[in-house]
Amino acid sequence: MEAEASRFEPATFQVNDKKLGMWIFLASEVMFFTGLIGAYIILRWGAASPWPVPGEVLNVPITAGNTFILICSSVTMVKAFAAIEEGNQKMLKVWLLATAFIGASFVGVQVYEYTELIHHGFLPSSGLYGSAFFTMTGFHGLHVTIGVLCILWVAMKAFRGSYSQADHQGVEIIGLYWHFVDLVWIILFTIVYLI
Amino acid sequence: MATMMAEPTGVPVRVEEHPQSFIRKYIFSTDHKIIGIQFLFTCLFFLLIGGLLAVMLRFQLGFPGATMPGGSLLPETMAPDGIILPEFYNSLVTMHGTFMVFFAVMPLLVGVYANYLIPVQIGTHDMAFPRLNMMSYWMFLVSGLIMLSSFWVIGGASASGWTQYAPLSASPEASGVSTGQILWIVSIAIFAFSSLLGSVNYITTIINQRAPGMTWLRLPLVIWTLFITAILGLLAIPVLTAALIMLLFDQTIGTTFFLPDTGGQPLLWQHLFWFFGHPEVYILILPGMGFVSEIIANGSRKPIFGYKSMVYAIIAIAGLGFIVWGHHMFQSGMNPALGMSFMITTLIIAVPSAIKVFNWMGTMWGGSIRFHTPFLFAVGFVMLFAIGGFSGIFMASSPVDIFIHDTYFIVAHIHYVLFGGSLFAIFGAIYYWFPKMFGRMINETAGKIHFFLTFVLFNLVFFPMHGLGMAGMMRRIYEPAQYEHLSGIQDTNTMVSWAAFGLFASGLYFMVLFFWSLFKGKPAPENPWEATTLEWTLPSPPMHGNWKELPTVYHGPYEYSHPDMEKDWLLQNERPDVVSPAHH
Amino acid sequence: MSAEGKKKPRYMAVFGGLAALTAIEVAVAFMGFERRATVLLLIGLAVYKALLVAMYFMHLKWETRSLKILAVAPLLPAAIMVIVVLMENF
Amino acid sequence: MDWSFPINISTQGVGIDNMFWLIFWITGAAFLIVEVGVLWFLWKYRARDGHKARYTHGHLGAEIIWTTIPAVTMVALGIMSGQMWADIRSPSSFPENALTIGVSAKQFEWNVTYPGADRVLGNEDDFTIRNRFEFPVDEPVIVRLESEDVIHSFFIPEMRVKQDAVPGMTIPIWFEATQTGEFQIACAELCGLGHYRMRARVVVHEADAFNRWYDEHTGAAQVAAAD
Ligand code: HEA
Ligand code: HEA
Ligand code: CUA
Ligand SMILES: [Cu+2]
Repeated sequence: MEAEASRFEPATFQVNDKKLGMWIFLASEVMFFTGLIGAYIILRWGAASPWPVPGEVLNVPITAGNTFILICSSVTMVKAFAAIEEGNQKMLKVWLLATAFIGASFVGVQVYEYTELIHHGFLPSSGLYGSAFFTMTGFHGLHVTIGVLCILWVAMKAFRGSYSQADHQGVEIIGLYWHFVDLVWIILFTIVYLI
Repeated sequence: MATMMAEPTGVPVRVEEHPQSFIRKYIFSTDHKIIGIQFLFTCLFFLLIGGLLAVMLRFQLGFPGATMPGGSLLPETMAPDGIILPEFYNSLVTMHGTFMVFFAVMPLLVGVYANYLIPVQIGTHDMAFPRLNMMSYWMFLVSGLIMLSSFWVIGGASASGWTQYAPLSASPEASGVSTGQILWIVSIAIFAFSSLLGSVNYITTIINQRAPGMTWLRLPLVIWTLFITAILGLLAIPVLTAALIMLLFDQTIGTTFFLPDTGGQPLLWQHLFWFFGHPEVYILILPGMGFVSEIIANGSRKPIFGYKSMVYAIIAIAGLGFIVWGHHMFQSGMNPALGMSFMITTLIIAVPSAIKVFNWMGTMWGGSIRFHTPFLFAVGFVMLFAIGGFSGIFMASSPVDIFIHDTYFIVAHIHYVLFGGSLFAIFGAIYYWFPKMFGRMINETAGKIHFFLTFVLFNLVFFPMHGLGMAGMMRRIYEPAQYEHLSGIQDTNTMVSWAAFGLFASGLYFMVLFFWSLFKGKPAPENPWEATTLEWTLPSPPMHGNWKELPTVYHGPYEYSHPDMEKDWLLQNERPDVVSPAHH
Repeated sequence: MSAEGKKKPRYMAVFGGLAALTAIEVAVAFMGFERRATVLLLIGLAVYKALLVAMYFMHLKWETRSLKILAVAPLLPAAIMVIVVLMENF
Repeated sequence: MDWSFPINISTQGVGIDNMFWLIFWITGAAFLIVEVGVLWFLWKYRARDGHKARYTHGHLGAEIIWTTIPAVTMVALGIMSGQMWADIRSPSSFPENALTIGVSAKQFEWNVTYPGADRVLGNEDDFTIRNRFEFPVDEPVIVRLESEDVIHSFFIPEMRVKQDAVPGMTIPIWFEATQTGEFQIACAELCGLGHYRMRARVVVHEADAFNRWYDEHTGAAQVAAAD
């Protein structure tokens, strides 16, 4: 990575390897979620029998709260990034830990939601809606979980003092991933819970 | 000669000089060249497996119900007394397609050559993410071994075709395979992740790590094809992953995405699969086209004809590749109106393909052709890929496809494009870059024998399949002769099978030649083919880190027979005025 | 890529916007508007929220044009896939 | 050795076969250009002493020619094929009042349901025969394809008919035979263990013979009563 400052030609994107790599990875994530969400749209559109009303099956208020939680975690993440941009090591650590904690709470609420639903007899095997609901939100939850682990890893490195005002790509790219996962949730929440 | 050109570029050297342990150097290596070589050996092993499966299924087709020599070594559940069972035949077809597509040809093109060639052709020290690269290899190996192991689980390996059409693939009751089916899905999901890591790496590296002066329109065509291929993989493969997850859940936890009883749509699987599948077949041909462009320019001693239109054609093929997937579904019950649009887009793909074929011919025109082994394979590619492309036109016309869909006409097409195309390109690439990779030459005469054997036997195996398809012989049929309309084809099938055994034997001959050359071949010079791209400025094999000082690039990739020069090739980091200023 | 010359984004304002929009969404969903209007409105709101996240939190607003293109490019094949398959049911 | 189409006994098959041969001649011409061209160049431009390759990066005119000719050919082919496709498959191409027969596939047999005396499919007097599909010559027939388990494909080579039978869907196709005789349905989509032997008898009758056969199955008495 030291080398790239002096490369003169490849100016196409003007971003470093890691950040470019993350954006490219996110492009593939878009296609992955398109596969899942697209399948949901297609199945629902083509369904012969009436589709269950989400509000009657799912607990929308709790999830709306959970959506709010995830948005909060995006803010704390971006705050962490803003902190290290100003060289503020202390706030970097605080905001990172806050993000990991809030992210973990999101997963916690989701687990609670799942247990409740399963308790009420709504399962992955409960027809197309159950299939799609658990697959989509489950894989989103998996992404959040991985994100939390990565943020903890970044936080650990922050405690070791690995980041500085000049060099904090690690914070930036985990942030990109985290916001992307948030973004997917925004779409999922609308499509799965509200429409 | 490279030193003549050296200009201070101010790039810090990243070459690691300190000695590494054997394990770090050859097993858990992060050096792109070692990883490429690891891929090469693994893929050739899987190619051998795929070939072995083909030979077994050809045995059944050539000699239905006969005892297969050595077949008694197989377990009762596959071939009691050496006689292949119908359920085992289905597994053979499925796993043959799977191994060839996912574990032999695709990683041979991308895993081996993207890894090996990208850094040395664009002029950098290594991949952007060497550790991800290593992970990509190990995940690939694991996925391949999982796939292989599925032969030995209860119920045997997956038997629903490499296309895994649901609901057959989603319900163990229907296919009789459960564990093997799950292993298939898991294995391909891991494979998909491995190739995702690869794609991210290749794209980033090509965008960000090009040597000074290596502008987009100076990139060797191999790099262009690998770049576009990586993009195709990046966008197409995740859709397969998503579909695989749904299929896995249908199998295991009771979801019903593809099961019609509760409203699931079997055709949804086909749409998702082919949305991936058609870009996938272009993943399987584009890098081959890159190798061929490279080798044909080299053999003809001419700049590639129409470099820019070659680049546009690559991009056009890839772009169109995303909107033609429905041509696999003309007879699937898909809305006929969609069939119409898919037919038009499919036919249009012939246009950029035509550009490529005719530009290769244009490159040979007026050349001064040297018939080295890689060049022979490249010419073989052009001749055979064209035939495969032509049969594609028949199938693209949806009314004609009504009859030939799911017949051996398709099987002929598959093999003309994938073997006559991709695999010939791969053989060409192996011969061409072997000296660079291993520092030894492959004997030219021995290589040419391999070429002629393969070329002749290939056509004997696969050309008659067009005829079998026209006669109406269906794919994936264990015992065709029981149909009235197929009563007359056994002779052809037997002949094809003999030729297929010969083709496999020519593969074994290549294997011997390969290993013999690895240890006993003549030592290779730096630039044995007198080629022009950057890797030929490096020693054979190149050292760890490739360059002490990065090269500077002055012009396009194929400056052969420059009129101002005595020698007929000009490396990308040479300037004609510096090399031979006083020629006039 | 450090913050030279770029105005500091007002993250808290964006946050407020996102939270408010979420509340509006839930309200819209349960208002009992005409079905089609509800769906269109909800999709519009979701897209707007997604844009906010991408533009401000992911800093797309301050990136080069080519990176912006890279970020939206996959939406094209994604849209093609979903729309074409939806046409099955017409 | 049998390397060509089986006989064609359907009206649609004529167009399909002609289209095949049309593409055969077009691609055949392209085949000759490519293969002969390559071999000729290999001979003509083989390396010889004192001969240097021509230094050229391309020729725009030539490239335009070999882009437009295939483009025009392909669009023409697309329009012709599209027309034919619509004539075979589009909903508006289906003949009215045609005899409608239900075919339901399952591992590994074909169940053929005839509409009974009233010639309307989907009511009481329908009757089903396993692995036997009989219909009259010179009269359009509509087949409503269904499947009970996995995907199968309804293939009668001599009729140039092939259509997947998908569980959960009812897919109509139509065709008209021009010749009587006995043929076979073959299953053309991998459907499991018995895929290779999933076949059924097809009998194309003269109109009278078909009616006689049909009456036998519906019970001639019933028919007489209706008269
Ligand atoms: C490397 C892989 C590869 C490549 C490159 C292609 C290339 C093409 N394929 Fe193929 N295809 C497969 C691999 C590939 N295919 C596989 C594996 C399957 C089977 C999957 C399965 O079911 O298991 C398949 C199946 C398949 C089908 C489905 C058939 C069916 O199941 O009924 C169709 C239908 O349209 C098709 C069409 C085409 C076309 C039009 C091209 C075009 O891109 C070809 C274009 C090239 C040329 C036309 C030649 C060069 C052009 C000229 C020299 C110019 C002059 C030409 C003319 C005037 C015609 N392919
Ligand atoms: C790249 C792809 C590829 C390749 C190379 C091949 C190679 C061969 N294929 Fe196949 N084939 C497919 C892809 C491929 N195939 C696919 C996708 C299908 C569809 C599957 C499905 O329907 O689901 C198919 C289906 C298929 C069928 C149809 C089966 C059926 O429908 O019932 C048949 C039948 O003859 C067949 C035969 C053969 C034969 C005889 C070879 C021979 O060419 C094999 C010759 C042997 C070799 C090429 C290996 C030689 C070994 C080496 C070179 C090793 C060297 C090793 C070292 C140096 C270490 N193949
Ligand atoms: Cu039924 Cu194959
Ligand atoms: Cu295709």
